[in-house]
Amino acid sequence: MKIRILAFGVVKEFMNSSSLEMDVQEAITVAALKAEFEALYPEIKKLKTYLVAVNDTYAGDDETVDANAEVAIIPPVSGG
Amino acid sequence: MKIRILAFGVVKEFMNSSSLEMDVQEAITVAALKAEFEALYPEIKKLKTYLVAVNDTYAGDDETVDANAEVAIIPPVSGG
Amino acid sequence: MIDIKLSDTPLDMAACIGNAADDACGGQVIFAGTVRNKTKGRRVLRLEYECYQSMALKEIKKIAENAIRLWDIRRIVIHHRVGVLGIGDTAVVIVVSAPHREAAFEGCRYAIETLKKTVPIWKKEIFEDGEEWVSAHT
Amino acid sequence: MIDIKLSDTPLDMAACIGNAADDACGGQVIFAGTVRNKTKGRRVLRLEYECYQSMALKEIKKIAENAIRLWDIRRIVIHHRVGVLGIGDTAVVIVVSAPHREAAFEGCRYAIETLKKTVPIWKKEIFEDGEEWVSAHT
Repeated sequence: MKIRILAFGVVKEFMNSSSLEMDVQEAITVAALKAEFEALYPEIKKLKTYLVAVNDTYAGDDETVDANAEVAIIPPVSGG
Repeated sequence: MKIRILAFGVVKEFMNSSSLEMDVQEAITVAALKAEFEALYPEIKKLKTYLVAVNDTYAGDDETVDANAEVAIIPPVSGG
Repeated sequence: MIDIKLSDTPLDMAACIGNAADDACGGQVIFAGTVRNKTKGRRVLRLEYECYQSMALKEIKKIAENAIRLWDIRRIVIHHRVGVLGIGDTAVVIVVSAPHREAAFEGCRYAIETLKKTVPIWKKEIFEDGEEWVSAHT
Repeated sequence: MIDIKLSDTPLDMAACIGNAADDACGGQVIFAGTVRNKTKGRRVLRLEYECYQSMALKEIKKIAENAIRLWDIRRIVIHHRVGVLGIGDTAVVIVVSAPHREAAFEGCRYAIETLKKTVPIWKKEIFEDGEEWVSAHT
């Protein structure tokens, strides 16, 4: 299935794009998605940490992602 | 010697005046002054507590008061 | 920078905030004390504040100086109102500006807590059915 | 009452304060985060904020709801700026109104601490000699 991944901040910068379409297996877990993303963009491993949000909510590694989900890569936040 | 005592808040109210002239012995201590004031105005003893300021500064019981000092009776403060 | 004031006219919050602006500061914490419509369930009509002016200014100045000494604070503004205040009116504004927010929070809280303990200002609450000097009696 | 906003135009501090006014409240604590002219000694020219808008609003709302649940708070306003900010500009305003000041201080501090940890907003510092996404790298 194809999923759309949103990028922000430093991630958007090294991706050179604010979003990405990735072709992944059905019902992929967040952990597996992170591994595929890291393979595509090794720069992400230089970050202090990063999280994944699914449908506007922080998602744990075991959660699965379906095709309609809005997925976002969340580098360390720095609001305020 | 005569000293002038300033009154505020609840003290001013029960004294019915914002100041008082008291005739006291030379170099009276704050403690002795409080005793004389309490004798004149027993209502002060109903307060939760009260302090004495000499020349704009909180004064301890052992301090002495001279004739030119500005003395004030400070009932519990409630600013803010 | 210290800016202190006792005022018998309404406090100007915007001016207080402006006076504390500082390009080297990343955080500003402001406390505004306002007149509540009720005290322990009794309806308040108004408050009357009075102060021992010379000493109050001296004690407020001490608080501001101590805050700057105790925390990494660059500016502190403390303005207190006196006279008759209605519901919703602002009795005190404290603005603390610091390079980092922790100092601003700590300094601001210290200032209001200490002000309430040491500064010779008194308020009388006027209720529908009586009046009372706050904190005077147990 | 909760009032939250992400804004690409300057924040209106007076409006934030006004929106939090409440006759049942005796204390209002305000935090304003402003752009500092230096970070670790390096001169800052400007900041650029961006956010994941839908999620940021959701996370800010959670903070406001939690603050009201955890403390006796009646109103909370959280406005955050996005876009390009110059030195001295206000990036965030948080106003918390409560019957008593302790809750207002605790709630306001909780709100800014949590916002800095959970809300998907990012800032890039632009220095004279480079730029950096704050907190991104160790």
